[in-house]
Parts: sequence; structure tokens; C-alpha cells
Amino acid sequence: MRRVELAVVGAGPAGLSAAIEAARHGVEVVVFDENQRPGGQLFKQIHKFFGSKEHRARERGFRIGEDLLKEARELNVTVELETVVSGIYDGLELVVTKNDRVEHLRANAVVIATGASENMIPFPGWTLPGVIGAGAAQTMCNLHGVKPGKNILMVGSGNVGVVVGLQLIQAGCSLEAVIDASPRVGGYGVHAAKIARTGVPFHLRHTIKEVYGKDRVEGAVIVEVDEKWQPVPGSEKDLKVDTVCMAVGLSPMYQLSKIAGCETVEDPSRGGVVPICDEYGATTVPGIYVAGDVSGIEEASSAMIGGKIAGASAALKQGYLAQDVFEERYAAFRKSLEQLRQGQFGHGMKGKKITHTQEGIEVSESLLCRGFVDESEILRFPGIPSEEIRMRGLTPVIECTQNIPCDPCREACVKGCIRIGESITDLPSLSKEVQCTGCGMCVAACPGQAIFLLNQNYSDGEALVVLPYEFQPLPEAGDEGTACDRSGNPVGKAKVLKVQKAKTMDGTAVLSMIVPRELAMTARFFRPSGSEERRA
Amino acid sequence: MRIKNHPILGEFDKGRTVAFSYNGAPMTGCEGEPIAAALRANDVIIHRYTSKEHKPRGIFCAIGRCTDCVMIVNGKPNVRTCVTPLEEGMTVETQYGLLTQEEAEAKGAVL
Amino acid sequence: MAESNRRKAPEGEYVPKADDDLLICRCEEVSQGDIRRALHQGLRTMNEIKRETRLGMGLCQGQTCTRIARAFIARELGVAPGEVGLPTPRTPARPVPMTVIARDGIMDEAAGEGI
Amino acid sequence: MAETNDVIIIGGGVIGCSIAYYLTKKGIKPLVIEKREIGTGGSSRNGGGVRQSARDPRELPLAMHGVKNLWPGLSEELGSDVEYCQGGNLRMGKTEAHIKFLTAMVESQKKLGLELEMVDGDRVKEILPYASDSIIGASWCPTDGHGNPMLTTLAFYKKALEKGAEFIVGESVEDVIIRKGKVAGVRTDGGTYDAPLVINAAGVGARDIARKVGLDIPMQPRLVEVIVTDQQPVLFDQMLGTAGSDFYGHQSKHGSFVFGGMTGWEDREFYDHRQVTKSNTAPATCRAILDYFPWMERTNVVRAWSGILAVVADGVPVMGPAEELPGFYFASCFCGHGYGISPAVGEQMAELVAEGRSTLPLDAFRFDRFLPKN
Repeated sequence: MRRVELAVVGAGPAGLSAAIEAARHGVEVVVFDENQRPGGQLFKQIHKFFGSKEHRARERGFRIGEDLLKEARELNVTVELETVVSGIYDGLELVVTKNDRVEHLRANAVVIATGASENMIPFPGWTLPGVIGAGAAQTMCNLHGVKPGKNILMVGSGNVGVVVGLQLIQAGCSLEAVIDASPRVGGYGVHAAKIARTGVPFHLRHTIKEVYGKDRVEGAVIVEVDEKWQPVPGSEKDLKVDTVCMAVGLSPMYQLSKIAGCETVEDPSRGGVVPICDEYGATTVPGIYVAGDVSGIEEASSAMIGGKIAGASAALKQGYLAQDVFEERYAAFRKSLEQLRQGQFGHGMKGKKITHTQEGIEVSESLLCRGFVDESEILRFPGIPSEEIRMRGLTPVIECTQNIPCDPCREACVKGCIRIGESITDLPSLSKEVQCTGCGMCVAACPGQAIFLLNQNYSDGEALVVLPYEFQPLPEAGDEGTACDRSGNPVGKAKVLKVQKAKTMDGTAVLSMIVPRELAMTARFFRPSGSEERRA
Repeated sequence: MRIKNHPILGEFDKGRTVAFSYNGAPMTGCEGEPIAAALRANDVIIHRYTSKEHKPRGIFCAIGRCTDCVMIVNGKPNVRTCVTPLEEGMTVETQYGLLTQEEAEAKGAVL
Repeated sequence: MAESNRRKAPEGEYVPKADDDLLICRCEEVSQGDIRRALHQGLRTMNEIKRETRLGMGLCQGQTCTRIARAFIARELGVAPGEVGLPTPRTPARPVPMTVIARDGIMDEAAGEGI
Repeated sequence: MAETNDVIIIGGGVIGCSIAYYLTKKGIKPLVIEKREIGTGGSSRNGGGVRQSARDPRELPLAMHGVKNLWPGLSEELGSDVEYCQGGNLRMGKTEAHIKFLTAMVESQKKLGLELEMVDGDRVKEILPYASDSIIGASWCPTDGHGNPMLTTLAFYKKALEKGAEFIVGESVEDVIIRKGKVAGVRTDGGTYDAPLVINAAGVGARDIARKVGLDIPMQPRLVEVIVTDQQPVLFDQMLGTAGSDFYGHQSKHGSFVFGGMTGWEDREFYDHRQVTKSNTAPATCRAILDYFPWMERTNVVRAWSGILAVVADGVPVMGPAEELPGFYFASCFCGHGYGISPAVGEQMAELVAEGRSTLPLDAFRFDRFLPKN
């Protein structure tokens, strides 16, 4: 029987990172993945990531995936695709199936990085064709290039719901609404704001009453729920959709670890049933480690660090790494991980109601309830320059209102206009002397697409608003259209001055539009004329 | 339903166009893409009818876990179409319980 | 003795509920009513419900329904999901053709090395 | 203060639940104590055979009695479908040695009054058109069949519960209480329960329970495995086996095939007492199945599970009272063939407990058969 030093199950961010880290120290590694393409969810994640440079912030998930793969190959890691690890037996014996062949191999160590599976909720009609998981929508759009449907309802306003919601719009689908039974948007406000300003309504405190249709989805009835999560009679709304996407959370894929004999525990803070493991990812079965979502639902960035920790542990155990070197690396990984886990979306914050930012600013109620910061609330945040500065010339307007571990904006500005305090989760603010050149790099760099440039005194009675734009068809200079506010409501006419595209902007176009001056702090989206008017 | 010119991903690099049959009718798709993607692109969304209640099902998870999208492929039932690559000349049929429509009708199953 | 360990004769007939038709297990088409009926008859755990109704025993092996069913059973019984137990995941992790398993261990000279 | 019961049954498997049910029919409301869940052990981990053929002569009367008098009406009696199907048992052979072995078995069993016969390859194909052409003969017992072990266990449980039996589930028996030389009850990790009569129906745990009262059974656990396929159109209703014992099983009412099989070294496998599947069993089982039953090529294996047989030295159960300790009864060590006789065991044990004697003699199963012989 073939023997390998480290077998990794799952070629997602955690698995590949574990493989890379272990291989870096000389461990012979084989990675198995059941999918046609490696990278796990990274290849479906076409948005830019939060974090700092060391976390590969502002890079799109699929590019991180490509890089991880390249790195793994350079380190001679074998990646076996379309290969299912059917079981892990006594003595770390893996049985793997690829097409019509089965192989047994023995591993000195195993990293289980099987990721997560989507949670679903049952409601009348949930078995109709057209009701799908948000992950399925993402897979169809971003991997296979096929729209999952035309008119879509997103159930769930967590990060998956709002991120996939945007991706559906980018794919050319019509996102009719995002609903959530919770009274507050679950995901990052900036992700919600991206779809809100395209005109997608958020119906919070709403649940699905039923999905109807003869043999496929023809519509969905949503209904408001009260404080006790009970439907409010008479509050039903009928949405004509052909597709309903469920984004109601993820559960760790603990099954293989349990097959392997690892003890599990029910831990709601980690997303459900998870294998018991220590801070190095070691499970109750000697030699088996876990990393990534299987050990607790987090984001890809933290999964990568978790993978590195497990990979280094496997290397240490096999004598490829000295204890002191390991400890040094581990401390660095730990620090990086803790950075990511800060802020109001950090570890242990789930379900907690936050009323103020860490700077003591009252949070935007509108953002939590409707998916966008209302104009009346935006001025209190530190990234918003005073009217005096806005009238003086071009300036960034940073509509970043939640404490997220993210700092690419600071690095993007070569003039040093953007500041972030000691903590990576501090809200960005502007330096006293704004020297904006209008390069647009901060606009393109912000993973939350929350930075705009503004010259409120562009010309007599006109303001210039510069915004990030990631839709097709891409407008051109001279195009006329409608300026929309943060909720997607049309507020006036807009004319495109220019559209900047650059390799460094990585697919985010920076669109400059001229609007009436009084709309300077209102207009935050451009809708080309002739494009569909969503709201009546 | 195919996405043209994606703002981030551009053109999708798909395989060559191949012919396959869906319930006997000719159809085309991209070689190597999941059968389910090719069907969706052709606006087919019903993959099977269930054994007990004879209710329609289609794609649900799209990554080979839920097994809702199984169909009869090249005569073999229970093939997960969301993870099975499309090949030239494949025959893809709606699955009724475990049977083809013809077999199910011959057995007098309620459809 | 923990009184919660004790099981006694059900009281009266099962009274159907309006949402009994809602399916929990998509593969085996097990409904809320099927589960409630089993609970009424004295079954208490995920595994007992599974053996009685085939919940989670279909092609997907409970990938989708396990979490939903646990939550539902726990809610019906008024306990935490952890208290209703967890079905045991089994090999193979995904369905494998019998012919493929049968070839396991038979050396294929034409193909030479393994995977 | 401990509560008082007439009878305590240790073990909520198919045997414990069956005894409990038949006791309630006699007006006795037992207390059943189950460590894990109802039907967790071998009761939900067996091939489902309701078989008389190839039974030990000591067991055969129980098996025949069950098939004749209990199994046919069981679903109706219990008010739950136990999926009993009297499709016959076909034990197939491919070699002359197989035929010789099967013929000897058929002859000896005929003498005991069981109706069965040897059939040739053509007749095998008539009975089971999907069988391989390479099968040259089989033993055929048309009155054998199969049921669904999980449903049967739960059906006994539900009916027993309905008729007044009580169950304590999730408590482990730590001691059997003896007062004045007689059984007085049990103590669990959750409480104390009095009863003048305790039945040890603890399956694989029966040896540990017996040792608590100083009685040791020559029993060893043995790990066996079963594979289950995806749902398929219903093809046949026989119970299948082979002369070489390379696989056995049936197609369930649901359509999935449930087939046990072995590598041949199961006797040596049970090393660490973990109930897990081994990497080499399923391939051996699948090869054997395809060898006898090529149609199965189109199926997918969806799961494999293992179970533990309580194998006793001479291959038949230990049942009845322990002379050494008044009030202590055995209903243990079914060696992997307890399911098929579970209704008969329940009925006869209930008679024994309630009336002091059973219709069918159970003497051959007495615990003291293991005592030194003169």
C-alpha cells in the first residue's frame, strides 16, 4: 500500500494552505478533492476579500485560488481532482475513488478540510425545481457560466446571501428581493449596500410562506413575522420569481471526520456539529487534523490560516520542523488569525446586537434594516469629509460604517489621504490635508465598494461623483442615464464623464458621473438609460 | 441562459459544443460541463419525478451532495447530473422514480 | 433516575396538524407528519426516527435533512438538538458504483500504477 | 426509594422488545432498560433473514414455529408493517463441493421436518431469473423469507409501550442487585429499579451483565459488515445466500439491496472493540454479489455498516433461568441469527416467565450447558 506523509482531504483554501505549509517544510503531500476544479469555494468567489495585505485583501477569491494552486504545484504537492475519499479507516488508511478506480493508501498524517454544507429550510414548495441553494446559484453563475434563473428571490441576508445576490446581478439575473426573518441584515453592511443601491429591496422580518408553481417555481409568497417569529396575517406579498435561493447558513462537513473516528461536539458558535480539536487543529484521533469550515464556519481568509497551522503541525509531528521554528510560525499565524477575528463580525459576536462602533458612533439603523446607510445618518462617520472640503475639490467619501478587519484603502492611496487607527477594524478616516488626485485606486480597492470620490463644486451647479462599477454592459463616456440614491431610487439625471479601467483595479471599473450639485451626497449609483426600471 | 461577457470573469472558457439527447430530442451543450448546466442552458429544469409522491425535482445543491438532480444517463439511473461531465452523444432522460418515462408508463405508474 | 429517560404509553390517538405534509427528507420523502407520528408512538431519537421512517437513508444519506430533522424533532420534544442524537455517517462518503468497489484490490495490469 | 417492577429486561433490542411485548400480552408490564437507543445493536444491523434452513437442530423448532405461527400475522398484530416477506431462501452453489455441502444440509434438515429441496441451475434461474448462469444448484426453502429488522424491533417496542411496558432509555446497568440470594433488581447510572426477575437480553453486552452476578458465558464478539445499495426496481423477494457464505441478503421493500458479506477473516478482526467497517470487506462482498448476481452492476453502494455478533461457543443462544441465581434469566447470545426467531423467543420467554414453562422446550439453551460435564 502506498504511504504518504500527509494526505489532505479538500483542495479549498484550508486544504491547499495546509498542503503548501507542510510542503514548504519538506513534507510529501497529496491533496484529494471530489470536484473537477480545485480551490473549493474560492473559485466561485469573484468578490474582493477583506483583511490586510498578509490576508490577501482586495484580491478576488478565484485569483487567490489560482495562486494557491500555483504555489502548491511549485512545492510538488500532488492535487488529485475528481477523487472522493470514501472513507478513512483504522491506521490512517484512506480509501479513495477516482472514476472507476479505488486506491488504498496509508498516511502519516491527514488534514481533513472538507469545508461546509449549506443549511436549508423547509417551506411549502421547497422541493420545486427552481428552489436552490445560494451555493448552487454561485456554482452555476461563476463556474459554469449559466444563469440559475431569471427573476430571483434571495432568502437570507447574511454574507452568502448578499454576496451571491450581487453575483447574480453581475451574471445578468434580476434579483427581486432579499428577505430575512431576522430584523437586521446579517452580512456586512457594505455588501448589502452594493445590491441595495441597484434597487434590490430588503424585506427583513420576512419569511417564506410558500413557493408555488405547477412543476417549477412560478412565484413566492413572503410574509412578515412578529417578534416571536410568527407570521403576521395579511402581510403577505406575492413575488413573481422563477428561482428562490436559500442562503440560510452553513454547517461544517464533519461526516468524514466522524467516519475516521474523530469525536464530535455540538457547538453553535462554530456552526453546528464539529470535530473536537485543539488550537493546532489536532482531533481526538492521533495524526488527524482539521482546518477550515469543517472545524467551525468562518471565512476563506481564516480558513487559509487554519490550514497553515494544521500543515505546520503535521510537519512538526514528522520531524520536518523544529519545535522553535514551529512555535514562531504558529505565533505569527495566531496573530494574523486574531486580527481577522476582530470587529463586530468577529468571533463570538454572532447574534449580538451592536449599537455603537468601537469609536462610539451610533450604528446606522437604516443599514441594518434596509441594507443601506440613509443619507441622514452618513455624515456622522469619520470617512465623510466636511462640506467645506467637498466644495474645495475632489475628495474621497468613505461610507464605511462598520468595524471590519480590512485596510486596503489605506494602502491604495499613494497620497496618504486615508487613515486607519491602531486596530485594523477601526473605521477609515481622512487626513487633514486631502490631496486627492482622482486616481480612483481607493474606489477600486475597497472590497466593500464603499469609497466614492466627490467634487461637490465640479462646475456651476454640478457635482462629480466617482463610483465603483462592476456590471455589464459597462457605460462609456458621454452616456446619459439616471443617478440613483443608496436605495436604488432614481433621484436625477446623470452623465458619464469617464470610465477608468486598469489592471490594478482588477475588474472594478471606476465611473465618474456628473450630477446636479444637490445630489452630491445622494447619488451613489448610475443606471444607464434604457436599462430596466426596477421600482415603480 | 448562458452568461455572455461577465463583468469580472469575461468570456467563459468552455469546451467545444457537443450534441446530446434529452428525452430523445437533440440538444447541444459544452463538452465537459456538468450535464445539469447544459440542461439549464437549454431551459430544462425538471430532472426527475420522485418515487413516492411523483413530484418534480431539479438542481438543488449543484455540487453533487443532495442527489436531487439525478437522471438516467446512458441508460443508468441515479446519475448526479450536476457533477457528471457532458460527453458527445450522451442520452439523458428524465427519471421517474428509477425508471424512464416509457418504463414507468408501461408499469402503469402514476406520473 | 432522570425522568426524561422514561418512556411510557402514548396518550390517545395522534392528532394530525396542518403542516404535516411538509417534507423534511427530500430523498425518502419523509414529512413532518411522519416524524410527528413516530414521536407520538414513543420514538425519541434521530436514529430511532431514521430506522422507522427512512429519514436520511436515501441517496444523499442525510446531507440536507439531518440538520433540519434534528431541529424539528428537538422543537417537537422541547429539547436541545444535541439531545436527540446524531445519525452515524457511513462509508462510502458518496455513492460508489458496486462495480468500482468490486474492482478494489484487483491489480489492473493495463493501467499500471494506481491513481 | 426504588420503584418496584414485576420484570426488568436489560436490553432494548429486538429480543428485549419482543419479550416485553409478549409479556404485556400476558398482563405483565415489564420495565426495559436500554443503554443507548432502541434497536441500536445487532437488531438494526443484520441481514433481515427469517430463515429456518441451515438452522442448528436445537434452534429449528423455534424458527419453524415462528414462520408458521407468528411471522405471517405479525405486522397486523403489532399494527406496524415489519415488511415480512415469505419469498423463500435460495442458497446457491457453483461447484460440486458446494452442491455436496448443500445436499448434506438439505438431507439433515428434511429429517427434522423442514420442507426444503435441492434444485438445479435451471430451476434457480426460474426462481431468480437474475442469477448468474454459473450457478449449478441451490438449496431451496420456499417457506423462508425476510423482514425489516429495524421496523420489527420498533414495532415490538411501540406495541409493548402501548400495552403498558415502560422503557428507560439512556441508562447503563451498573449492577444487578441481589438480596437474600435472589435477584432483587438493577442499579443503573441513573437510578435503582427493583424487580424479582431480571432478563439479560443485552446482546453483545450480555456477557458483561452476566459477569456482574458471577456468571460467565463463553461468548465472543465478532464484527460483520453489510452494504446497502441505492433504491432499485423491485426484482425478487427471496432471501439469498451462498454455499460458500460469501454473501447473503435480500432486496428490501424500499428497493435497496441489503447484503452482508465477508472477507473470511472476520474471526480475527475484532481487535480494538470499535464497531467500524473495515476497508477490505465491502470489496469482497461486492465481488461475491456480482459473481452470483451480475445484474447488480448498475447499482451504487450508498452505505456500509458493521454490527457485532454475540457468538457463543456452541453456536446457539443462551436462554432461560440461571439455576445459580433465582430470578436471573438469559435471553442472550443469538450468534447473528436471533432476528428470525425473535418473535418465537419473545413468546416462549414470556411463557416461561409468566407460567414457569414454555410450549417449546428451551432446555437446550440453558446456561448450565457450559458447566463441566461428568
